[in-house]
Amino acid sequence: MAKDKKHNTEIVTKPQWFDGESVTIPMLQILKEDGSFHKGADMPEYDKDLIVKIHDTMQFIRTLDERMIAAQRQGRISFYLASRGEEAESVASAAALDDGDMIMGQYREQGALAYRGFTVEQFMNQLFSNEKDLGKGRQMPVHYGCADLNFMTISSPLGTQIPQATGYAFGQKMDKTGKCTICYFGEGAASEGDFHAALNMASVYKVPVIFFCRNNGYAISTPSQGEQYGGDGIAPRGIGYGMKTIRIDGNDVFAVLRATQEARRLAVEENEPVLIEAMSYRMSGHSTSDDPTGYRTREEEDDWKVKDPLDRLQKWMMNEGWLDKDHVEEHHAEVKAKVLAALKEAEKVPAPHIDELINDVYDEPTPLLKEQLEELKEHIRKYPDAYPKTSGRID
Amino acid sequence: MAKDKKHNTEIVTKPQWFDGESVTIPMLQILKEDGSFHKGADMPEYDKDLIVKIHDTMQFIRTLDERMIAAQRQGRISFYLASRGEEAESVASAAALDDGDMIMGQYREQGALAYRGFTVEQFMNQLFSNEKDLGKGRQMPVHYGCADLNFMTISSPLGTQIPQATGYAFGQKMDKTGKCTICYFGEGAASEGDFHAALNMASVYKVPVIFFCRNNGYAISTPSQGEQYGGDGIAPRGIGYGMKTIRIDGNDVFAVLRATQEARRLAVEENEPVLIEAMSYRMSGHSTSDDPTGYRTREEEDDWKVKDPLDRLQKWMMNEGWLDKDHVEEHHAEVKAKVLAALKEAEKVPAPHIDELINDVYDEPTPLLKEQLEELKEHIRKYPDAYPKTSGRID
Amino acid sequence: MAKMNLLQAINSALDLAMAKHDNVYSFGEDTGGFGGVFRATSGLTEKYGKHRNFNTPLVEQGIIGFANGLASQGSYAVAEIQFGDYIFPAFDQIVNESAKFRYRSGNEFDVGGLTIRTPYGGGIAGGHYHSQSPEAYFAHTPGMKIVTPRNPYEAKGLLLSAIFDKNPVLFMEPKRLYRASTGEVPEEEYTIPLGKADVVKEGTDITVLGWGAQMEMTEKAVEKAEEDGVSCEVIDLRTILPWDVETVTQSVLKTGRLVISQEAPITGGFASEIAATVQDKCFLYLESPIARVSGIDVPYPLCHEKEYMADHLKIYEAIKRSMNY
Amino acid sequence: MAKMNLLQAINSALDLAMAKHDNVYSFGEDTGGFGGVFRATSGLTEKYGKHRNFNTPLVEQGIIGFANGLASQGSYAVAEIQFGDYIFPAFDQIVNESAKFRYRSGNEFDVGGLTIRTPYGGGIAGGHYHSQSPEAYFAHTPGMKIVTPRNPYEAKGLLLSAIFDKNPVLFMEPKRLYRASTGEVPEEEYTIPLGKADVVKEGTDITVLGWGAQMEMTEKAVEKAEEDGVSCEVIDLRTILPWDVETVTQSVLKTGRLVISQEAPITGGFASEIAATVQDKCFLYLESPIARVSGIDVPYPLCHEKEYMADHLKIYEAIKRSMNY
Ligand SMILES: Cc1ncc(C[n+]2csc(CCOP(=O)(O)OP(=O)(O)O)c2C)c(N)n1
Ligand SMILES: Cc1ncc(C[n+]2csc(CCOP(=O)(O)OP(=O)(O)O)c2C)c(N)n1
Ligand SMILES: [Mg+2]
Ligand SMILES: [Mg+2]
Repeated sequence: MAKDKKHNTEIVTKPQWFDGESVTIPMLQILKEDGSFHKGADMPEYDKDLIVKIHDTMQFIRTLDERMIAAQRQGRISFYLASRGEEAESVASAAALDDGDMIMGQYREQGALAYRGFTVEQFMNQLFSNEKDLGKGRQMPVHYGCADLNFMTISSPLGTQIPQATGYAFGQKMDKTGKCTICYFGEGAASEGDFHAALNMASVYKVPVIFFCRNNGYAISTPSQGEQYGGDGIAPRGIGYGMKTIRIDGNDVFAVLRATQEARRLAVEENEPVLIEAMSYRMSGHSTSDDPTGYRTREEEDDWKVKDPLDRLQKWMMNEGWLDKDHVEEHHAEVKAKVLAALKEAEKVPAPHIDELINDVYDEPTPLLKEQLEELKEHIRKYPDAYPKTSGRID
Repeated sequence: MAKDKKHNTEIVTKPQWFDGESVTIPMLQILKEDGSFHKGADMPEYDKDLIVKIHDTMQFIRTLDERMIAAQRQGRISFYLASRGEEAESVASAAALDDGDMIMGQYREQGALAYRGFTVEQFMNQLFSNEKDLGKGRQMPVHYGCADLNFMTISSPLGTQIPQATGYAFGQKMDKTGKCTICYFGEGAASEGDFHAALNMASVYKVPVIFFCRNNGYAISTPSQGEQYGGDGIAPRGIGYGMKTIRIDGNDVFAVLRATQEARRLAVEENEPVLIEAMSYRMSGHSTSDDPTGYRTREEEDDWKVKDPLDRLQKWMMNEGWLDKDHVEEHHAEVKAKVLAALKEAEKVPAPHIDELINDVYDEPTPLLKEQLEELKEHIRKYPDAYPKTSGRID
Repeated sequence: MAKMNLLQAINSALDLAMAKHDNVYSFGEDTGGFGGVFRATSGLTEKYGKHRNFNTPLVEQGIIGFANGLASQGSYAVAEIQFGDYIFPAFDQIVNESAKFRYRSGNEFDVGGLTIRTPYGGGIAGGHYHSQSPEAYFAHTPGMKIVTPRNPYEAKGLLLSAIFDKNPVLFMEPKRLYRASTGEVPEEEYTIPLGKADVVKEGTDITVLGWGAQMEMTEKAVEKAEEDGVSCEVIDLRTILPWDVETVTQSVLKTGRLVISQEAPITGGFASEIAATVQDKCFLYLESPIARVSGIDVPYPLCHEKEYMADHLKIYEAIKRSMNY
Repeated sequence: MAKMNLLQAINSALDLAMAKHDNVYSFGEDTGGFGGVFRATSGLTEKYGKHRNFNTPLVEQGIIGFANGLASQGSYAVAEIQFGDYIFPAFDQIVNESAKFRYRSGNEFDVGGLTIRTPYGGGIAGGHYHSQSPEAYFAHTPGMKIVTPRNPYEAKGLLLSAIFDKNPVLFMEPKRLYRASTGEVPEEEYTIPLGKADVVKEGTDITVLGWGAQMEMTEKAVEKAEEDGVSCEVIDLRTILPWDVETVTQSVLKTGRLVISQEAPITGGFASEIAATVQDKCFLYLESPIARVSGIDVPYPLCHEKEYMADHLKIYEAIKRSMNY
């Protein structure tokens, strides 16, 4: 497992100090902000179908986000968290993967899940915590998960999924699956101890994992530069771990595709863990609980609007003749209608049965849990009005 | 607090991958293995007194270590942990500091403590957990601490002192003390999440702290290269944090002095946190509980013997006329006699009074603790023979 | 006096503490200029500068490690953990370091200036990770103090005590009550002693005990029970560690009955400690088993939150059961 | 059958588990070729290769994070934490992740293949950080199982159950007994069910309960008490979570008295949970208060270790007190 590299102990006799300036990591960009390619840029593998699917998924997610923020404002769901501005990161990276690869997200990667085929109904069932939710209504909205689609259930504690990705990839390697794991996280979560553990262990074990850092400039209200870290972002840390590392423009579908395709090859064919730092911007508030006007300026937000990943892709596709205004509008209208229909449907689905309260704590409910459930049911029978969600069908 | 540096977003249009090879951090050495200076080397500030004090402290510690390993073998103490081979690191770095600077160690920095003036009696009282131990006999041998000497009490959990050092240095900066904190740790402990937290926070807050990593090739039985980390040691991580970083020969008193002197200046005058990686070798077993023949070769140990920091310094001092064989032998004999005398003395000092069992849990013992102590004393009175250490003077 | 909600009372305590001593620092994730996700630290940066109230990087083990170091240097370190559910990455720094700092050094060093503030508890549709009541995880740790207030007045007085207490204190803020609980609070500094439970209401038939947000549930239940003619003695534990054994046992010796309510899952909760101690100290006086009304042994749920909670109806039923035993 | 000490029994369980399935992995600090600081994993690298039994970097949160991921992938991950005292950096990965993995995903994913092995407990001159018994810190966490054996036979059977149990298990090894406890152990595979306490000895006057290394102390105390003519029923809890309420309460219903001994500090220890539950379920049958014999509320000491420990004399005295109540 261990690679036998020696430390660099070349001798100097005058102190040589290193610091953040000692390495300069540039950013890969293929599609310019104006929607045209850089001349001579290294292109990813792609065809029209792929790009159209990426586009449509990005548009779907953006529309879903908009509608659900509105639904939250109307009090129909309790919480929502949008990925506006970062759709290229999750969608185009998912597009570079095999469907058998495991995805471990932080919570802003609905794009990757949609790309994998999670249906609008499935999204809605989770968001409404109803009995059709794969997660049985146990976690807050946006904590999606789906074993069939190899999308690990999101958990709120930040950073925990990063060493888990290393472990998952270790299993994939040992089982000779030819698959890899991609692990998304924010530049904020990269401050957690788990990040350090994960990257160091991946580098030691040489497992097929892609660490995909979404550097969107903020962790809630905390700006990345100078308050989240003192160095030049996350990428230079990869060098410290002796790990293949690249920085890319996260708003450029082609840069994301290109880098992730190569990362996957490195991971799967050479068992090289890879760190990708994608530079982007969280265009919405952190979540529906947040109001970013308290900590950042309109100008800053506007500066980033012109870099919008979806606009940029659409410009290029239109130039290419792969998209026209009509399709955009039709698709938007269609998605919106689907979302609204699914929303209304999901709203009507009842909450999970009270018995689900004690299932899955263990593979089988323990005697004590069964006793606790029985007592609880007895109590609900006594006060049915106080527990309207479940009292109607307790037996 | 935050510095307003921008990310590097220089654009490239072809993927540029970085990895461990992207940076090459050489090692500062001033005094060669043969005991002569590299020509044209950058020298630290030093004079004869300083070097003699460094030397005598190194020799003291080596002798103390030898004697106490023997004492442990004889069953006189329960545990010991030597710093053989790494004396230059702790002693010469302490020599570069102000006595008012805080030292936070891991457990193998007895050299720094001795340099500060901890007496042989103080060492012994701790090692014998007797009632004169400043730590009141509560921790295992080698967990020294002394507020008067600004040497923070050692705690066994690895890595915990690293973010504490960042916090301590923050207080020093805010209080405008003109002092700094030095924090020692092993390359093994640098894998802990606390390391990552500490360096990142120090880089954000720009506090006067020197992170001094003793890379001695092993964490108990785990070799550093390829099993503790996959990159080129600890130093390149500093670049990721945007922190002033240097790699030095840890067996070279002059390199340690030179680097730590400059680190202190950077820390105190410019509020620049600094990372020093000192390359050395743990010449003894990890502790008296360990037998390294189970995991490393004689040859490897021999390879390092020729790099011995004390031999190297002595060669140079003798050449310089600052030391002669007689002094070495006399000093050794003198230290040995002192150690043995102190050992015999400390052995006779009784264990702390049973009342100390409940002191210092809080600033004042709680009612419950007092009740627990009373019950315990009652019990000891009933079975005095079962608790011979304390039953003799319980009231 | 001024009308304040619980958040404002906390903010006022922080403000006064920082005004009192230059070396009181407040920090945590998003606690800087923005004032924290609940706004408990708002206005402090404007008033005391960005070196006194500031953001940390997103790393709880670092926040507490840093705070331990800062407190050991002699400063007052008031660290916020954004949600009690996210305190666990700092568990080692708390139970192995903060709690043992003074003891292990023979009093050469201490982190008495450390206070960890964290919002805790459920009832806000927060699911597994925005609802936990982790007090019992810490209450097995000699060296720590654990405090939780039930209303704004208590919050301010207890937090001021916690900040200047000579021991590390975990101060748990009932987030469900942040804005819901309001009351008259003195504008100036005052303290409420740690380690002393509060007999909120005297009574003779049964003792009903709780802490933090549970007190609201408890008081509602007691109202109902009193309507039935049961005279309840209500106690707010206030300090969970070290807890006030004396006040609680005195009460139970008088009433002969005890109901304890807590938000956390029942198994291994702090109510168990109280029950174990009280059955020992009041054995011959107990007229019915000590009842624990509590969350059940599942991760804090979302869609079944209402069913899960130890609400006033469940406490009321427990009082009745105890009376009718 | 072969004579084994507790370490050898553990090693044998690991060996058989790894032989049985290719996807059983064993790892931790120094657990690779060297075989761990206590040598529990020795020989496994030679037998199964360095990809099946290996060293990790020195990072407990990483070890358990990695293990969670590996288990979620469908493998059996057997992770060693070098000392129970060093498990706390992994606390978040255990209580927020391992324990909730299945529940939060609606059973889409689980880490049933996870087993965390860790040596625990005192009596070895280890001071604060090589002596702790942290079971109670974890026992407040629905979703985890916690198991501890009292002797080599139990160790092997319980560890094999733990490894192949469909839930994450924390397996605590009484390090004081690693070499001190020996006995006849079958060489082949066998299992002992989790969740079932063991009535080690039947008796009629009093129930004496413990787990892990405490059982040795308990048995010595009981010997002494029986000499006085007290008939003791001795129970080894074996599984701390979920614990066997039925067996314990049945015994107390019969004897009317209960002494529980644990190594950890008394406040917030697991003995408190048992006492709280038993006083509730056996209220009318109890003839004396349930006694907890336990460490006192200080960090595990070094020079006063003997005084601190819940030794056989203290248990014996508690039995007498309970009988004479
Ligand atoms: C361990 C932990 N600490 C704190 C939080 C609260 N929290 C949720 S999101 C967030 C910011 C995350 O920022 P980043 O990682 O940059 O991701 P982004 O939201 O920008 O996508 C914080 C502090 C949490 N969920 N988990
Ligand atoms: C948190 C924690 N985990 C594990 C240990 C056990 N342990 C003690 S020393 C050690 C190795 C440390 O190696 P390194 O940091 O390189 O320091 P060195 O001993 O080489 O000086 C280990 C694993 C510990 N003390 N603390
Ligand atoms: Mg971010
Ligand atoms: Mg080392």
